[in-house]
Amino acid sequence: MEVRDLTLRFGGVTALADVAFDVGDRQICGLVGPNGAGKSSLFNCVNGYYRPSGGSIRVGGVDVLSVPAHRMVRLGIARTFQHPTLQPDRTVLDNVLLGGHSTLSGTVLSAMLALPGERRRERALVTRARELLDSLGLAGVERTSAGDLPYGSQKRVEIARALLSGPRLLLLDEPASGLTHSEVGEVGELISRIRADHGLTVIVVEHHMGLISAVTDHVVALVSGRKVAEGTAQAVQSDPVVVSAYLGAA
Amino acid sequence: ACGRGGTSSSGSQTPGITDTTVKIGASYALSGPLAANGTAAMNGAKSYFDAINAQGGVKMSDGKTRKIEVVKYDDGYDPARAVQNYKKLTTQDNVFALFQTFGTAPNLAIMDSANAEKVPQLFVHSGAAVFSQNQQAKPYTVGWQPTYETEGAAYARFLTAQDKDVTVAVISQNDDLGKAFVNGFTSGIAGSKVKIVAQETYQATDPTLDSQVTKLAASKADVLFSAIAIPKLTAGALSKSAELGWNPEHLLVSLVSSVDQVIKPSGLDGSHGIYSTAFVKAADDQQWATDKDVQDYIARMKTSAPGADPTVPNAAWGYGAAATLVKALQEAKAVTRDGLVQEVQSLSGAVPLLLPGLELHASLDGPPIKELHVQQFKDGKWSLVD
Amino acid sequence: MSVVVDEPAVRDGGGTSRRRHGRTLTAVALVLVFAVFPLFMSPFANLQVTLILVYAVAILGLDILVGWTGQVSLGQSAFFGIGAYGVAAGAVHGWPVWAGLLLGTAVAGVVGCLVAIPAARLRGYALGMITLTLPVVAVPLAKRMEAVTGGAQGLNVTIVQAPAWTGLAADQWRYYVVGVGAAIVFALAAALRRGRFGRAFDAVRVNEALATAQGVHVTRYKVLAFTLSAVYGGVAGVLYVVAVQFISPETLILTLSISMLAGLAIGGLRSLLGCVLGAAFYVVVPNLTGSVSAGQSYLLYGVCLLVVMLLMPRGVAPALGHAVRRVANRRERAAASGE
Amino acid sequence: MSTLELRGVHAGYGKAQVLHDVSIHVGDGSITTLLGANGAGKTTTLRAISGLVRSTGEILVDGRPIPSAPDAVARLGVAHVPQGRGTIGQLSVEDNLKAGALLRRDRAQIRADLRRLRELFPVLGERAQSQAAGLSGGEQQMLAIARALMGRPSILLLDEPSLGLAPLVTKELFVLLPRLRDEWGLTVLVVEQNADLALSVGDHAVVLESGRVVLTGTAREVSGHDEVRRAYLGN
Amino acid sequence: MNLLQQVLDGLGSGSVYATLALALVLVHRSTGIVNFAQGQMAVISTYVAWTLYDAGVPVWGAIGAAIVLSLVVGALVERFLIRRFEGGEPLAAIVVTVGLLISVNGLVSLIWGTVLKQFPSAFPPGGVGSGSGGTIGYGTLGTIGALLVVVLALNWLFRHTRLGLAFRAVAANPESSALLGLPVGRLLMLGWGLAAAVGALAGCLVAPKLYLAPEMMDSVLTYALAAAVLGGLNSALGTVLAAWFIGVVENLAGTYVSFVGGDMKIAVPLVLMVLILLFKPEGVFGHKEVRRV
Ligand SMILES: Nc1ncnc2c1ncn2[C@@H]1O[C@H](COP(=O)(O)OP(=O)(O)OP(=O)(O)O)[C@@H](O)[C@H]1O
Ligand SMILES: Nc1ncnc2c1ncn2[C@@H]1O[C@H](COP(=O)(O)OP(=O)(O)OP(=O)(O)O)[C@@H](O)[C@H]1O
Ligand SMILES: [Mg+2]
Ligand SMILES: [Mg+2]
Repeated sequence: MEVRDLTLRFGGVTALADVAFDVGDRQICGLVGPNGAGKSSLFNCVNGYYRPSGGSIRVGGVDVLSVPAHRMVRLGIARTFQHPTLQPDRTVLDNVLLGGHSTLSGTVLSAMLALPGERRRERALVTRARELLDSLGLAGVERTSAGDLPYGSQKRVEIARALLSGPRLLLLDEPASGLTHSEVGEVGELISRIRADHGLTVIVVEHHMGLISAVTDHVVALVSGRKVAEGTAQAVQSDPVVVSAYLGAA
Repeated sequence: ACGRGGTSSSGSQTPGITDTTVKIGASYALSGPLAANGTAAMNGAKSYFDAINAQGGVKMSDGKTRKIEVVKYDDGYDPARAVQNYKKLTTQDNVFALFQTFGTAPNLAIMDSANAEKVPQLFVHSGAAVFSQNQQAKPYTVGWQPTYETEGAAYARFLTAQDKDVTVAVISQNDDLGKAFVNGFTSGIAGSKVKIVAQETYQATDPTLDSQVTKLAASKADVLFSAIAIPKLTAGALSKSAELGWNPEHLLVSLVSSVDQVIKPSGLDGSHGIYSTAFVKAADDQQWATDKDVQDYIARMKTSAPGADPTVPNAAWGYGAAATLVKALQEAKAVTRDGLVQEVQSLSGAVPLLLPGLELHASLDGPPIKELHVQQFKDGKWSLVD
Repeated sequence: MSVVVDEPAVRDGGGTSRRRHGRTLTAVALVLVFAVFPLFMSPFANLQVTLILVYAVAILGLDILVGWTGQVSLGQSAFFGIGAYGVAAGAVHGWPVWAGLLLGTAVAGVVGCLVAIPAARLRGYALGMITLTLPVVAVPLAKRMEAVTGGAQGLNVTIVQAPAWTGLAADQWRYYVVGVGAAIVFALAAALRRGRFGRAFDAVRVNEALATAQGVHVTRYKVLAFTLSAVYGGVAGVLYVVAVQFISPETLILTLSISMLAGLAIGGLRSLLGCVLGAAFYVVVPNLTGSVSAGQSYLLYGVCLLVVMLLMPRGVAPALGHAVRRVANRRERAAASGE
Repeated sequence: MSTLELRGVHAGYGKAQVLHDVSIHVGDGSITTLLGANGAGKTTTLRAISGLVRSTGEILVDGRPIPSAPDAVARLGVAHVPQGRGTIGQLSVEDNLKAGALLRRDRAQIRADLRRLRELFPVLGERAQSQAAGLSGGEQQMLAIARALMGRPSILLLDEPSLGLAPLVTKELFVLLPRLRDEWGLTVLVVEQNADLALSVGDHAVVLESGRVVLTGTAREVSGHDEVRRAYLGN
Repeated sequence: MNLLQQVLDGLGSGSVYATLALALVLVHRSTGIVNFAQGQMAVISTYVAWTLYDAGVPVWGAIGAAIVLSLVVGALVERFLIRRFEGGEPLAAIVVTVGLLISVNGLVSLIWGTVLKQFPSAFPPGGVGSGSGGTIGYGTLGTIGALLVVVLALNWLFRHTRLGLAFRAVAANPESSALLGLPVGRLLMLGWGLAAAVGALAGCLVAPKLYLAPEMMDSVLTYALAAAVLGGLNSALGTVLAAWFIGVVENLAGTYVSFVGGDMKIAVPLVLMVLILLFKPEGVFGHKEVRRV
């Protein structure tokens, strides 16, 4: 993925200003920065929810800014949300199945007639969803309403949903927020495992520096919409601008 | 019918008849925007039936005297509900005949079934010509009041008789009723000195007719023919014309000729001429103050439907139609549905409340009442002018 | 806190197999009852059930839009009218019923789609207002287009006569025709709801951004829901003419749209059973209240509506489901402790 | 200043029982940290206190049982910053803050508090007229905390205040808490995963596991506990 | 003259729509619900005023008493009926207001009958202007004046008072507001009460023109809804301007576009409204809501 000169404004607020960086294939890239630095906004640009006023984003050579938002999943871009965004009244399994929406084909008519092909594809999807839930430790709650889960579990359901779409690029927005220390460690392992198992590129926004250090190959730091540092987690964490604007002196 | 063992009432000739009662079914708009009319019609009929029952009932040709029992339902002017009421009345309540079912659309919706199942659908409360012009084909459906065309023609006659150049502005409801009034009127003035110079339509759901009246006022016509079927809209149109300083002679259709409901609210005093037509005696017309029919009517309304307004035309029509039904029941040669329908088709003579000179004249191509008289609103009441 | 109204998409075997067995039995029994019902009931009862099914189809269409996709529509009576006029006008010109069905539903679908394309940009009350325009315009339009619609007098037609070999009365035959028609469209909707479309509609309702991120083209799905809803409205209109043999502008009015919304809320959103129960409320309750008092039937109807809503704010079907599940659970627990 | 006490509290959602016999004492002017794994019932505990979930057992503020309606609890001076989004998205940032102070009448003091909170969270001043829904996750969290403080509560319930906050801001917040406690006489019950920080400023700590209290003590005692070190502190 | 008169007539009917629309906006703004029964509640209030007047109370006294009574009744309706549906499916709340509409309509018919009653105008008869230059009745002028007073009062209430802020907070997020200690229940009741009071005033102002009958407000409701949505559902001034716009456009189209005619004139403002909403989905005076994921 390549980001070039990305600029995004809301009225008077500049959320992103000329941001440029690259993420290599199968890399895990960390994105850090103070609140309001533009991290979530960057995700929103990549997956088409916001339309930046300038710059470009290419994923696997495709200019994603010219692609409508709902096509992103088909391009292999999946994301989780900073604030868990589930369908609260649907079961956990249904929530995850939604992630597989773009992998299914079939017309309204074939769905209405419940043609055999339709049903077979659906069954296959359910099987895969169950496997994912299993691997994320959610097997026990697949029939619980998603809204009844505690915060931390909801974040994992989001990851399962994103994975079911079979992405090549996974955007994780604060996956570890609200987790205990040991749970954060588990999420770290999970991210590494996902990369290994599914062979994907991951960008992760996180304020939890321990996690960033543990899993990322590469970190980009944003402050007020501008890139201020880039490099290994170590390097970025010792960058003076990052320290003064974001981490605070230890 | 399969599995039904012939219990179905269709084809049976004497359902609803016992030695002491005759059961009649009715479906009215008792809710919705036409509730006022439907309720009035119902009350008018009820007051007559109550009086007959108080006298013991109707003596029929088999020598038995029967009380009249009316089963009535609300259809809210929804054809689907009218059809349900029809089915309920004919197959569950097993009524002898339908009476005074209310309004054009509900009656149309049940007309075919009634004729197929040979259920008399008598004296429908609508002036639409479809219910009476072709009784050869639909013998079981019979109208009662003069058709809207007839009424429109009556206004035309009134204007052409003056043999003067008269300009007319017309406003009508955008449905069969409005159209029929206007058609009757237009054919009536054909070739005369009466000319229509402006024409407007409205929807029954319009809150006011200010815009239409303003537009018509620009024509400065001598006469405003208001084929408006809703009392409050007629009242509003009258007062709007006055507010605009346009004072034509007003022709109001009989449906909305109530003094209390229309003329008083409009604030007009009739000094510029307000006309309408009538075929029954108006309860608030002083010349009938000593008329036995009218006195009875007012008294019976007071007993049967206290609080109801006897000056609403629908109530008087309901009363008259009820009287017509009682007359037909009395005179029917056979106490069967067909016997009743046969009698209805040859009915003649007087019924209470009809204006002097008017009588029932049954025929196969029109309702039993075929004429109306023009009346003028003067000194706070109606009086006949022709 | 939240009650799952929908059945879970997938149920696994094991402990629930007894329950599933019971469900199949119930279904078979229900179908049987439905099949023999008209043979033993009065024409009035048959007409009522027929009309319930007619309105149930229209309400189901509304559910696709309101319940599944979360849009509000006050326009369903217009689509109902289009379907009805389609088949009635066709019949007047001597067309067979299926041609009228195709015409009516196709026109309803096209109009629905045309309205939906701009309307999909809106949500909530603004969308409701746009759809409000439909019946308000449709009524005078139907009165004007006399050549097609028969004007204010409407169209009387005689269609769907019982073939002689059946030996059935008209009301019985119409019951079966409408029953089969309704069963088909209900089955189609049920299948649609179970799979990816059902999930996508739900996602659009709950959170458009979420839906988009999962690859759901929100606008397209809204238009789709609107179109389907209109088509169902049209089918219901066709069935209406089969049942009533008459259509006039009085049927298109806004009040019917509102009544259908009420039926939907009463029956319960996102429930097929709810659509039928809502329709039953709309058809049966006025008749009952009318029998209690012709003059006050409207007042009583309104009071019934309020009482049912107060007792079951999420609708009758979810409340029933809740009750059934409680009983079943209790029985299972009793059985388990007995073993 | 106030005390908060839970005695044998049970609470749950429908059939699901979540809290079992929870007893917690939050002393006058203390900062108590509530720790627990994902799903342990921390949020439910706070919701029970502020009346958002029904509970049995006793919940006492200054020794008196709390009323059952959430708004009545709030009027006793209990402010609750919920987990996740606690702002009113349709209102502007400024209106959110003003709404926090709606029950107060001391205008001058309100203005002073507003200034103070804006110093702490400058973005709330910069974006005063923006609709709250447009703020970033962390900015909304700041707004939620600031809004609760605008009510000058005597008891503050914080559900994972650091959620989505940058490390620097989190640190500042935890420096502020003891100061506000002293200046404004706050009593604080805070759920926090950033246990290190929370325990360093807190006086007392309670550990919840599957809806049961498994450990209570002073912050120091609890942070010395092996299990706690492993699960919550990572050393 | 015709043009001017049509415009004046349009303002007159627009004012009728606006009075009801204001009550709708008030409920929406303070509780987030659109109340289909608003018009019907106004009708029953007007009947109460009529009954008092009929018993000899002066017009303004009767209207005042009806307004006060409506305030109380509106609050009670919220407390015992609507309360159960707040925060649930929006459809359920809408349908409950429909049930209320039907019940109140039935109740009015039961108590006062279905025939229409004459409601006295609170303003002198006659008007300004002449038949040739366009006239406008004192009744219409009075209604417009009352409208403006209500608009100013509402604007002041919502923009500049603490109560207004509390209303807005509760409508937007009742749970959050409760955590701030706002007496959510009482605010919701007050919102409904105020709306019912404005509705009562609306009913009494328009009754002399529309004539008092159980269904008096039915036909106005469509227009009022259109005006409220076009005005953005939250802006009192926007609503009144939208209502006038609808009234005037409808009349001009009915008069000067021959295809439209009197029977279809209602279609014109509605179609225009649809077009406007397409370009400004939040309504002309509404402001865009920021959405985030
Ligand atoms: N829809 C929007 N409308 C207005 N402003 C917005 C919108 N979305 C983002 N912003 C602004 O853009 C800036 C960047 O926001 P963004 O959500 O990207 O921050 P972030 O880096 O994710 O912060 P955090 O760590 O707090 O989540 C913020 O100042 C925010 O207020
Ligand atoms: N609305 C609800 N309905 C049913 N169960 C619920 C609901 N909310 C929470 N629960 C259940 O209650 C338990 C405790 O949840 P709670 O939110 O209190 O946990 P928590 O300790 O705050 O977790 P987290 O750290 O993830 O926020 C969980 O098992 C959860 O599934
Ligand atoms: Mg963010
Ligand atoms: Mg929690």
